Amino acid sequence: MAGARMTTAALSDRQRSWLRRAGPLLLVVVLVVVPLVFPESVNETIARIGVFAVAVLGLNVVMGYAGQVSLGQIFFLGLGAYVTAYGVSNDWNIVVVFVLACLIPAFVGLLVALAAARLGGLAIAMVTVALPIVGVPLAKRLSEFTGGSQGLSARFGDAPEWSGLYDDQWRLYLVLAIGGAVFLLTRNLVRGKYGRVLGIVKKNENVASSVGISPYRYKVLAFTLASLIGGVSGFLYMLVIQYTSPETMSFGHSIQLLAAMVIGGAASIVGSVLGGAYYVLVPQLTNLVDPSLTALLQGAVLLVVLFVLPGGLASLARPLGRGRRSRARHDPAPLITPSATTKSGSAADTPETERQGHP
Amino acid sequence: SREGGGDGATGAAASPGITDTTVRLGISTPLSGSTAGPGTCTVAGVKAYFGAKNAAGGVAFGDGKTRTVEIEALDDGYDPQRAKANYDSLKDDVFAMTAGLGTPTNRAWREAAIADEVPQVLVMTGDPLFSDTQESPWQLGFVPIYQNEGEAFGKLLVASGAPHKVAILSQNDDYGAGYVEGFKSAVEGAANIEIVDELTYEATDTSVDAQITQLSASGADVIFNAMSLVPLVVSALQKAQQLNWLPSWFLPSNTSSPGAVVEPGGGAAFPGIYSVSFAKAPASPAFAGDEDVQTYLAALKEHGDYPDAPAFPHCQWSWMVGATLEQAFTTMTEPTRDDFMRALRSIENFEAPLMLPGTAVTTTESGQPAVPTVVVQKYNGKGYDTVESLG
Amino acid sequence: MAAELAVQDVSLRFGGIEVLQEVSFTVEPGQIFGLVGPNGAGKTSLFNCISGHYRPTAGTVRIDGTPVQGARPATLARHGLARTFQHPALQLQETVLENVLLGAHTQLPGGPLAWSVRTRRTRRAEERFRGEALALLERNGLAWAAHLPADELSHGLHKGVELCRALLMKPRLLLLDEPAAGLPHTEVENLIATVRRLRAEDDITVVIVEHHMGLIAALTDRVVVLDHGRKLMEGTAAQAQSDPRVIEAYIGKDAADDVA
Amino acid sequence: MATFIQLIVDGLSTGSVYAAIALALVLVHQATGLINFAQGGMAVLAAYSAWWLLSRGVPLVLAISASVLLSFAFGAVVERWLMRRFERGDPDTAVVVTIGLLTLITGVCGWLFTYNNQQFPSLFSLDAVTFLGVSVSQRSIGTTVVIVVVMLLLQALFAGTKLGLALRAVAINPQSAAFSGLPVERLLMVGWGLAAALGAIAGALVAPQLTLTPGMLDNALVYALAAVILGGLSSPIGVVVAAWMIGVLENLAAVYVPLIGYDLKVAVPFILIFVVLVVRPQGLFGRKTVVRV
Amino acid sequence: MTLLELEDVTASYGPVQVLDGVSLSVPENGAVGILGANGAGKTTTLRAISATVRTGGRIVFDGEDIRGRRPDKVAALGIAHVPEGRGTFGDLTVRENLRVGAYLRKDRKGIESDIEYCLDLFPNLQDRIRSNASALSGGEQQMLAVGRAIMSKPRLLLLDEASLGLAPTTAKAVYDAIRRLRIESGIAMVVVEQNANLAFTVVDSATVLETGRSVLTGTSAELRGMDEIRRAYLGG
Ligand SMILES: Nc1ncnc2c1ncn2[C@@H]1O[C@H](COP(=O)(O)OP(=O)(O)OP(=O)(O)O)[C@@H](O)[C@H]1O
Ligand SMILES: Nc1ncnc2c1ncn2[C@@H]1O[C@H](COP(=O)(O)OP(=O)(O)OP(=O)(O)O)[C@@H](O)[C@H]1O
Ligand SMILES: [Mg+2]
Ligand SMILES: [Mg+2]
Repeated sequence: MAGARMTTAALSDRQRSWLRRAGPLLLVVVLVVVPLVFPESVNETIARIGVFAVAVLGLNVVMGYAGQVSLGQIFFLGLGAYVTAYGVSNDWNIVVVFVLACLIPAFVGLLVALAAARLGGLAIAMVTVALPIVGVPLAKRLSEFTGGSQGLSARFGDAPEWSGLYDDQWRLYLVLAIGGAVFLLTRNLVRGKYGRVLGIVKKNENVASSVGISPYRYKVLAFTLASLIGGVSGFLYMLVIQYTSPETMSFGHSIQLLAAMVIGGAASIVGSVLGGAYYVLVPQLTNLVDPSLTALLQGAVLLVVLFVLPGGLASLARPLGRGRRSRARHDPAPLITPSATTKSGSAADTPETERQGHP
Repeated sequence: SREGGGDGATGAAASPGITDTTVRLGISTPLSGSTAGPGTCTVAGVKAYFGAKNAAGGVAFGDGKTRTVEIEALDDGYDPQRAKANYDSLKDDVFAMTAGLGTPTNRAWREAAIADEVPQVLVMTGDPLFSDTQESPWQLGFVPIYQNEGEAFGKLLVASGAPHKVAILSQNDDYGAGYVEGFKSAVEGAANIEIVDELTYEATDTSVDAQITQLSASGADVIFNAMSLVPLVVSALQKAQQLNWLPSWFLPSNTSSPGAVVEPGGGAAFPGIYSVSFAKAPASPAFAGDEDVQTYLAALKEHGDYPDAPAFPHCQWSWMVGATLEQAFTTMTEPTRDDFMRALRSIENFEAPLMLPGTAVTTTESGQPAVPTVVVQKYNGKGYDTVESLG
Repeated sequence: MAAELAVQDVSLRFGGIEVLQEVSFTVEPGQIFGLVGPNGAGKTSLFNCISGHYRPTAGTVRIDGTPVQGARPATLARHGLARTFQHPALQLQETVLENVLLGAHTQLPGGPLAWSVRTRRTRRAEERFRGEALALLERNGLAWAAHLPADELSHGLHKGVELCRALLMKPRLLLLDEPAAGLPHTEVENLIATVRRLRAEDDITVVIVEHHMGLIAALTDRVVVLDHGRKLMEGTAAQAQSDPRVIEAYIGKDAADDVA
Repeated sequence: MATFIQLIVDGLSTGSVYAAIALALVLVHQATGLINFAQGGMAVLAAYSAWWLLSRGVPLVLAISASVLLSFAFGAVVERWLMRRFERGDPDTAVVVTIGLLTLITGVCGWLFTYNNQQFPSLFSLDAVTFLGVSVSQRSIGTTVVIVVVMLLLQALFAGTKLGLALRAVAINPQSAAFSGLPVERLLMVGWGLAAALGAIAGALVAPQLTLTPGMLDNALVYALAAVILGGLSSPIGVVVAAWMIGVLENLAAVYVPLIGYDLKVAVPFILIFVVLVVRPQGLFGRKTVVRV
Repeated sequence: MTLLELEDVTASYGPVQVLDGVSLSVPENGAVGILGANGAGKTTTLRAISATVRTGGRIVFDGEDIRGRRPDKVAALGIAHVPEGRGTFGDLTVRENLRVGAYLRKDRKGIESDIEYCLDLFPNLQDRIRSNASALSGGEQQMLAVGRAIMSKPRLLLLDEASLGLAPTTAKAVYDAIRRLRIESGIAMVVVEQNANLAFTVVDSATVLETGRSVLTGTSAELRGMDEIRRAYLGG
């Protein structure tokens, strides 16, 4: 049986390495082609998905991976959007605007985290709830920066002449480039060292600290990163929607982001994309079915999806991986009868064949 | 938009959304969430109006063709982002966007509409920006800008000559601010008016008891109450009675419905409940026999799939929007968005159905929405009567 | 180089409960030290005071002379203190290997940025420690389980995984809380061998809490017996096992007779 | 001075609205260990069912009682056919499911009863009782009294009774509970049922004030959550006190702290939470949970 | 007559089958031990009986096949399972934990007196009666788990390493108590125990599991006699 196990392992290894090489290439090609082939409205939808995929990704970092319930993510999107709108309308250099749209939310996030991370579980949730809830009236009060409840419009990112592209194509490229970069970096981060750190901070702080991880520090880190990514999504929001107002960061949207994250799949990179798609497409879908039943349909869809896939849409991919893995088996030295091992051998193989049946 | 100029520019060639037999109109408005009530009305009215027209064969356009009018209404849940999405998905197959409720949700795609040269007209926001022809060539607001409503009541107050102490409670957004601004501009420098206290509340608050308590202490005999949320207005009226503070009360046009607000609030207890309006209130016995109202209510049931009695004035307003659009259609000589805007902007003193005497649709003056004027009304225990003076 | 641990008059109370009362002892560098005593005597709590998970209400804990009571556990871990838990705490969904790799955290170079761009350095380090982790698992007879999710391992094996996690930290001071609990006799003997090898090969100080007197006797140079938070006696395992107070409070008179 | 006291009284009656929902949240949390965002939605549904019965001419008290019973059944059904699937899994998922449930219920109410405001008669008259310059409506008094009673009942349930103990045990460790022969699944259903019934009472209490709409309790829910966290998840008394604190301090801050004012008064509960929980992580009255190493 | 009968029971976690044919028979008032290496399937066997793992084969208790019933229904038949590791209710006090154990009992007085019984069986618990179970030491929690099982006055007691983390004296006390329970209240039991010496003080027969199946069954005397058993489990 040992032999059998090795071959299956080797096989899946080969497949994996093949995917590892071909996968990204394929993805890049697709991303390059997509904006060129689709009509304007589709491109705009994809761009919008990109915006919220990034927002969900941020939420995933702090909540999915680090396990700190955050109901405030939309606030950082809003903040990023406001910073962008303000910068653009005072025509600052766009690169500067982008950097600020990342750093200012990150900094605010850091401050909040320094305080919030002292609290545990649900308390953090409540402190983060405060962000959108206080953020909306605050935005109204700071009307000289935010345009009050009438909001700010800012149009930028039109296609430059040389590109020969339509605006929507150009913007989509920008979204894909920036969003793609954020996704790639985050993906790398949540593997290896920091993935393990966030995982253990989520599950067991005592163990974390016993191996030299300061839970507080990494909670703050996760929260700050989430805010930064939120800021990026805010920048993209402004690029695509070109308007922001206090309603942008209303509490309800924060809740919907949370739902989108779980629907897509918590602690999953692919899940973040799926979550973004969910956030954008479901309202459009319900509008197709019956605009007057939005809430009813949205609720139904959410419940059905989770009922079928409690692990979120991303789990569609996962079980295959798990099911296929052949089960290594502990063969202790024969204590009683030598025959025991041979028995155990067959014993381990039976489920093997079984498993082929239902992966 | 990829069309860049938009094919409206090329003249005779028909714009998207219009054929020789049909024209499609788009609406993005809140049909879910906290503003779903009025939002639903903004659709029901237009639907009812053109539903009835279509049933009667359609609308006769200025170019001699008769077209049926199709309405494509989408829900934006008062979310700017979704409003923009709705616009994006509609702009290429509707002739014009109209009747949508909400300031941020309309602002979210205003610039895009200008860039794409898509009409965004007769929208339900008192935000002056939409009535500024320079800033917003492709826009036109319908309802009086908030300032006008506040101003009208202010004028009345000043005219009364008697000294008044005024307390102000307004919603903390452009809506409340607009009302207050208008009111203040009217009472500016008037000797007999003193504003003794001014407070705000958030649209998300569950109660304004504290505000009313604080204002009651100000000894005001008039409260200028710019609130857009029915429940809060009701509880405000009730609270004031409990504190037995009984000032004359001003309510905005969209939260003064006799049935939904004043009666439950026990409005009869106050010396006077004033509001501004330009539409006949179906609930008011004064108009019980009015055949405008009759046809309207019938159509609302039959074509607007809105069975109950309209709970928000927005239903009446969007009915008028329908009428105003028709008015524009009849003078439209080319099936283009440009010509439509021209036609729409050249309406004068059009007395749309349900309009109160003394009000009319006039689209020719810049800086003003389609309905520039309102009349002040006083609650009479069942409905409202127009009044020239206080008391 | 192995650490010296000095516990001095450490007391700990929770509300009314006196968990530890003026406990003192010193563990020489390189010693294998036993900590025994009845249930609720305060052994694990004492571990927690040393590893920084609890803050003693009084007294000092010194590692190589520097007082560490009240220091954060993470800090101590970075200074070469490793421990296992009485109730193994693993990432049940993660593979055994990932669990063990947690032990490498402090030795992995590079900050978030470096890891998100996957610099050569970080990839190299990750590879290297994977190798080390696998080697450790091999040594402890768990290589076969390296790629299984931890929740597919039986309870008794979790102890082994935790030990590997602690060892990957390359500690100078290692605290083991009941490492033999739930192991059958043969496995206990393997464990004894492992710890002996540990002491022989890498120079390290080990403190063991254990109820398995066989293991204590076989491994420890010295033992402290705790009872109701107080130090009952200190000496060699043999002395402890023959000390009437210890037999009375802990081992039980006829414990020997049971062993058939 | 009169104003000051009046503001406090107003705060208390607003706080009672939050408390009503908060109690239901506590009940569910004690019985299933999760936060039920749909709690408010279920209360609204109950209120609508009572309202519907009223419109069919059923007397108020009967209508409310009926809605309470219906809600109990509804809660149990929701647990059995929906939440059951998520109880063992990731709590975040379960919470999101309750969010979905909230959305669904809101949608259904909007669909069946429209988004218009419906008047809901009160058990208590609106007439104000006035003493030393402070006036408070009988409705607020009545509401508060009912809430205090419910609070004491809950406290008793969890502190003293076998059922309360069983509910908590199941929430803490379903498997061991099963090993001790506790009918885990039935208890979970009972827990949800009770919470829903309690929610129905809450709905009937606050509907007259907020006027019935599908989203009636959306804003109150946030305050209720705040009260729950502030008061301590395990303590009915705690959350009610917390809710009152929030209501009162909010008003006072709005009036007497210019920097805050009416627009930012919503920040008060959160500031409160932060200050309190840094000192007492378990909340004002919460039982401290030890996490052993 | 036999109280519990396992006829080649199989069990699996998800796709992973870990028991392939375990047979076992516990007479009324009898005590059977299960020995085996880590991962042999001892815990799973007990889980199979208390219906907390997917199973195949026949599990007959008191004449009826109970396989596939819900855990609480099985417990209601009088089968008490002391699970491996922490089986306590962390946020309940020691006393509350014990009361939960007695959930199925109606006799108030009996319950109170049994609580007292548990408390002087485990003096540690007496001292900590008011504190949350989660605060207890490992051993104290183990005591509490055993205590809770005793509180339910079961007909069949499933002990999964009841001595885990117990000091020698305490472990012995527990097993003495269990032996007494057998004699006084005629409780039957299945005992999983790494400390075989201890196990053999109560069980009259035992079965040895290896990689998910019984490879050897015999009376205590026989087994104690075998060198392999000595070598592997008794350290003799
Ligand atoms: N949740 C699970 N998923 C998959 N396999 C499991 C799971 N739990 C246990 N196993 C496997 O089932 C087999 C038997 O486990 P079990 O816990 O019954 O062993 P055990 O005899 O109790 O060992 P120990 O003495 O360590 O408690 C082991 O090989 C283990 O790997
Ligand atoms: N965080 C805490 N809160 C309250 N009491 C505690 C806490 N930690 C430990 N105790 C108490 O301190 C005493 C000692 O606990 P500790 O875990 O140190 O015992 P131990 O010697 O490890 O026992 P065992 O051999 O059973 O593990 C116990 O009575 C326990 O209840
Ligand atoms: Mg211990
Ligand atoms: Mg086991």
